[in-house]
Amino acid sequence: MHTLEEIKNLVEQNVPGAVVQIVPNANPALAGSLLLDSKSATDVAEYLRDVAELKFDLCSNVTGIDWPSKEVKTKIKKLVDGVEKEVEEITKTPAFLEVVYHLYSTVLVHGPLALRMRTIDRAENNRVPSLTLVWRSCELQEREVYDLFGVVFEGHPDLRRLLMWDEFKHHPMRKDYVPPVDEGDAVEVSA
Amino acid sequence: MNSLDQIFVTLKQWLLSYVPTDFQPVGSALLSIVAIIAVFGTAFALTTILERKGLGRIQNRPGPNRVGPCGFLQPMADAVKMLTKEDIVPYAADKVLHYLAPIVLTVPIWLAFAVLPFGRNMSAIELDASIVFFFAVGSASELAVFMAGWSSHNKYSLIGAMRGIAQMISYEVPLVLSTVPVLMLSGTLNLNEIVNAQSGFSFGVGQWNVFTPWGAAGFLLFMIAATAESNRAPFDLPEGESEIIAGFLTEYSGFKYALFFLGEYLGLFAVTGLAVTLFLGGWNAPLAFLNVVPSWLWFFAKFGALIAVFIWARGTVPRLRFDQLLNFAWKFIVPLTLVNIAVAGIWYFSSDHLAYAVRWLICAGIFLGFYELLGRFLSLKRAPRTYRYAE
Amino acid sequence: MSTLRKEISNGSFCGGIDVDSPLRHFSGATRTTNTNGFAHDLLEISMGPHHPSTHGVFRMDVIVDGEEIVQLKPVFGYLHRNHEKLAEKNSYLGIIPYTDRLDYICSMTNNWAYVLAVEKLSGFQATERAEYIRVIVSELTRLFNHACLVGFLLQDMGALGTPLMYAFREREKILDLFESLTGSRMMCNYMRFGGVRCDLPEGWLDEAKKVVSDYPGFIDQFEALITGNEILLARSQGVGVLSRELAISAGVTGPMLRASGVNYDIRKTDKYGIYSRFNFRVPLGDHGDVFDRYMIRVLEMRESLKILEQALNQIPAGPIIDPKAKNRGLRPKAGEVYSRIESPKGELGFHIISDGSASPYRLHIRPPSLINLTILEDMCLGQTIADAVIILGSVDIVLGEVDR
Amino acid sequence: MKFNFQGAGIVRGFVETARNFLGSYYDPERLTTVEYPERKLALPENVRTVPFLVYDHDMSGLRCTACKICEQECPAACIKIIKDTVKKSDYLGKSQFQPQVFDIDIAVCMSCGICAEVCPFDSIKMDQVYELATQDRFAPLILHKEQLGKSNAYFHAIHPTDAVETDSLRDEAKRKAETKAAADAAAKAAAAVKPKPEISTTANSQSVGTSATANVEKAVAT
Repeated sequence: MHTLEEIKNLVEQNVPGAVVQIVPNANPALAGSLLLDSKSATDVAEYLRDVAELKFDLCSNVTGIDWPSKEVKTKIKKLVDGVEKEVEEITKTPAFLEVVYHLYSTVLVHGPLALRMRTIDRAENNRVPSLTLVWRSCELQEREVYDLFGVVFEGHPDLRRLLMWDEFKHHPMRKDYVPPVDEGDAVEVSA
Repeated sequence: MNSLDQIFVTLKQWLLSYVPTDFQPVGSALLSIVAIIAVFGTAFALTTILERKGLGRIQNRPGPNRVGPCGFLQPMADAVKMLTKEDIVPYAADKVLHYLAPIVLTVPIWLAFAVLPFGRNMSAIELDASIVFFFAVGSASELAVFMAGWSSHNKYSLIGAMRGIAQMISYEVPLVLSTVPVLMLSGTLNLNEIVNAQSGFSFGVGQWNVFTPWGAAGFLLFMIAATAESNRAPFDLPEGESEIIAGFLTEYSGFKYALFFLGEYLGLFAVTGLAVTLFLGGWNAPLAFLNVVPSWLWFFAKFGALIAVFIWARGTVPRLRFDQLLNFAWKFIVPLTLVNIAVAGIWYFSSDHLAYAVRWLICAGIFLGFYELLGRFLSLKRAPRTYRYAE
Repeated sequence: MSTLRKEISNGSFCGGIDVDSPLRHFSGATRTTNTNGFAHDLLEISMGPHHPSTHGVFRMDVIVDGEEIVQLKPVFGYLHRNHEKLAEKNSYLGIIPYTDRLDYICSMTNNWAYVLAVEKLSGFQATERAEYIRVIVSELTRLFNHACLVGFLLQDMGALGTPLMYAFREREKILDLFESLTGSRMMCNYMRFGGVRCDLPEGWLDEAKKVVSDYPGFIDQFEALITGNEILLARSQGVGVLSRELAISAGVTGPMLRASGVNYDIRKTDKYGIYSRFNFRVPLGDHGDVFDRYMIRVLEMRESLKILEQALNQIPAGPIIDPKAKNRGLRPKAGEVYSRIESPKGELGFHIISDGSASPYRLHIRPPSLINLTILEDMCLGQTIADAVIILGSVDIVLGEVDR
Repeated sequence: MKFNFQGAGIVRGFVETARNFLGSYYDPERLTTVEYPERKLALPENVRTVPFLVYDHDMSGLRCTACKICEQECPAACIKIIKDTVKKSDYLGKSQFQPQVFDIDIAVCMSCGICAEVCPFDSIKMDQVYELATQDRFAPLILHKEQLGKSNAYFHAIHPTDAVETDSLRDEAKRKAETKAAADAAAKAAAAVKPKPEISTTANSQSVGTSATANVEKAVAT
């Protein structure tokens, strides 16, 4: 199994226009992942699937993740009225939706390699390219991510809701989703 | 012995003696109808419970055993349930046909019992072409199945009806063809005479048709065709509960459903009775010294045994697919019935020239050879499979 | 067939309903022309969600030409509870009983998959004895899952429950073992981070050994009942063929993938737990049809028995749970993990993202049942309704896992 | 490989079902089902259905201290606890709260047993009753403290191993607490020999009392 850096270099050398970033994992349980950009994602995916030394032919898992904007307090040193002081500065992290693909190889028996793709934001720019045409196994899983997170997969042949019904308006796995209160079933536990 | 054997005949004559002469034909018919309905109605109730118990035992469970002693009142409970259930007719159904279908199924089936000889001198009517009559009334069930499926206005019902009609028509052919050797060798279309032709004993064993090679083969082919004709597993495609819910019965409930149920079982009883009559010596005893037992008991013993075989098959084999079912009928059963007719001819004409055993072996050999070759030819695509292992 | 399918997906077949057609009142009936040039109608049938052989509340929207399937769209979600959202509100420990209810037939393997993921995330290691217990209960789970599956498959084929009842008879014995071990027959909730919840009761190993030694008898009996049956062969051979390439591309895993001839068993490739210590083989099929899937499961049962015999004889004494492993109030280090095991249905994976708090930031389950359904339509096209039912049966789905 | 004629597989199937049919009459191993309401199978010791609360002697000896750990940990959130306003002395002589309200909605409970697992006071345990059907789906399925409370003897009857273990642990803790209390009392007596004049006696005894409980708590913790 190649390291992430090796895979990154391989991809960048062989796929024209590929922009790949390594996203480290804070936990030693799993190596980091490769962040693909929307333009070259399908090319990179095809390369990873087909190239003889990698042969990631099994896309095992597709996960959607919601990263709403969070307020992060950082302490920085600043000159206030000529005196250096520690000041808390509140910065907002960018809000986006993320899709993670876990790849394995049945031929070379290695893996997992995690690929990530991120949308620009959580509202209108919620598009990423679909990898269904590269790995068929993404078909239902991308539909699920679309359904539960609202990520629109461009190029998906059949992008419909999977688990929720078609008329459902929201995306229930988003962190800011508020489930409706079913008044008919509300029962007071204590008597 | 004779009195016990003829007890029902005597009883009927005794009852008729109180009827004015002019009304005696009508009275005789009514008495026969009452007797048949009573006997086979009871047989229906008994079969349902015994079938469920038998299937249960095959599947290692006790079966219904709660209602009455050992569960034998279960049919009563079922009947009460069926009769008190709401009769639901789909809104868009063709109501007239929906109503008529169970009747069309059940009524003609009763007619078929009229020609079956249940014992010595015990057939309701004496018809010279009784077997033709039997098949004629038996074919009415196709119509009923289609009426039910069509009128229900349900896609599953429709598919079930289409399957049913294709299946029943296909299996009508081998059903009739497999009886041809019997008719050839006994030289009559009269069921009573066919039974009489099997009444002799050789070496103390009854001369039943099933003990001849063509008879044994014909019996098996007839049984297979009869299973399909009565929509029993493994040929229960029109109902195919795992595929099309309940087929043409999907939209039936309550009493109408019970009537369908009754009709199907009566159809089964009728063909089983015919199988007993044609191949198993009818009401004749199997061994000469067993002649003391009343003839009608023999008939019902054989009848019960055959019903048990149907139940056994239902508990054992999976269902065929529709195209396979038709292929099986037209490519396998029908050719074999034709071969069987030829075998019967050989049997008939070799009787003067060859010893019994030699004749038997030749005829059986011809049939089994065809059976094996045809079977192999049809399953050529199916090579035996082996499986690899990875360490 | 392919042109017709294209027409349907383009929607050009719609609207051609003939008013004179006797089928006009069937809303789904649509008119088309077959290869012989005869005009006839297509019928849209909704199989499910309450159909006898969809194994739960699963629906297939089928368009049939006669009995031949020209389009099949699976419809999911009737059993959707959003388990993943529930997990975000629960503690790491509190998620374990929910995993029981994913694939509610095989709670033990679900437990293991989840517990293994959390152990990787927080750096725990199960004790030696616990590892053996995990292998034993998981292989027992595999045994009865496969037995039930072939039973259900034959039930779908119309064998009126006889094979199913025999399978259930054996399953009962294993469930009794689970009951005396964990207190529950199906919802075991047995594994914990760093080990298992409670030790084997007295005499349990002997009972397990007895069940394992009796099991081959059951498989033999089952095979005598049905494997050589000509009707089964005719029904299942060449039906629902799944090619090797499509199987890999579609992410099909488990016995289904191996029936298509791909040597990929996570017990062998990932060597999770202590599977590398056991001597067993991976059966592979060559045709990828329903019969191969049936046979692979039967053969896998025999291999599982080998693992069980070894594990039951080698199991060491010792603690069942690592005292350093924290269960209540666990806050794993931030980061993500993807961990998977070979569940009886296929690859069961858990993708957990921890933000260092007491409940996961995101927990995603990779359900083998759902992903194995991706190619359901591909396998069913051109087959009949009766085939669709057994193809679905051979996929081995549990709706608790499909819809989560 | 034995010779297979056409239809041999079907014939073998028939033989197998016939064997099972006959076998079900003489081999009780084959008939796995039991006639349920008349005959009930003995439950293994580990069987768990819904939780119950253990008390010693009577309801006032309820072991539960309303610490709410189970309420917190319950994955299905089906436990509701309201603390009583007054403390009572528990078996260690330590004063503890008891629950005023302890409700479990067994319609929601999924019998996972996590409450019993996390309970530090051996108070909540898993019951083995399984005939829990009611005619109403709300109120009768919410079990209150009175229905939940069951005696230690009952606990012994259904989970003997666990109960014996629990009792020995509790006895141990009690013994420790008693020796500790005795030691404290001795220390107190020793201290009382040289009373400090500036502290009033009532205040003194109170403060000693609290320190004794604090010591007992420590003893339990260690």
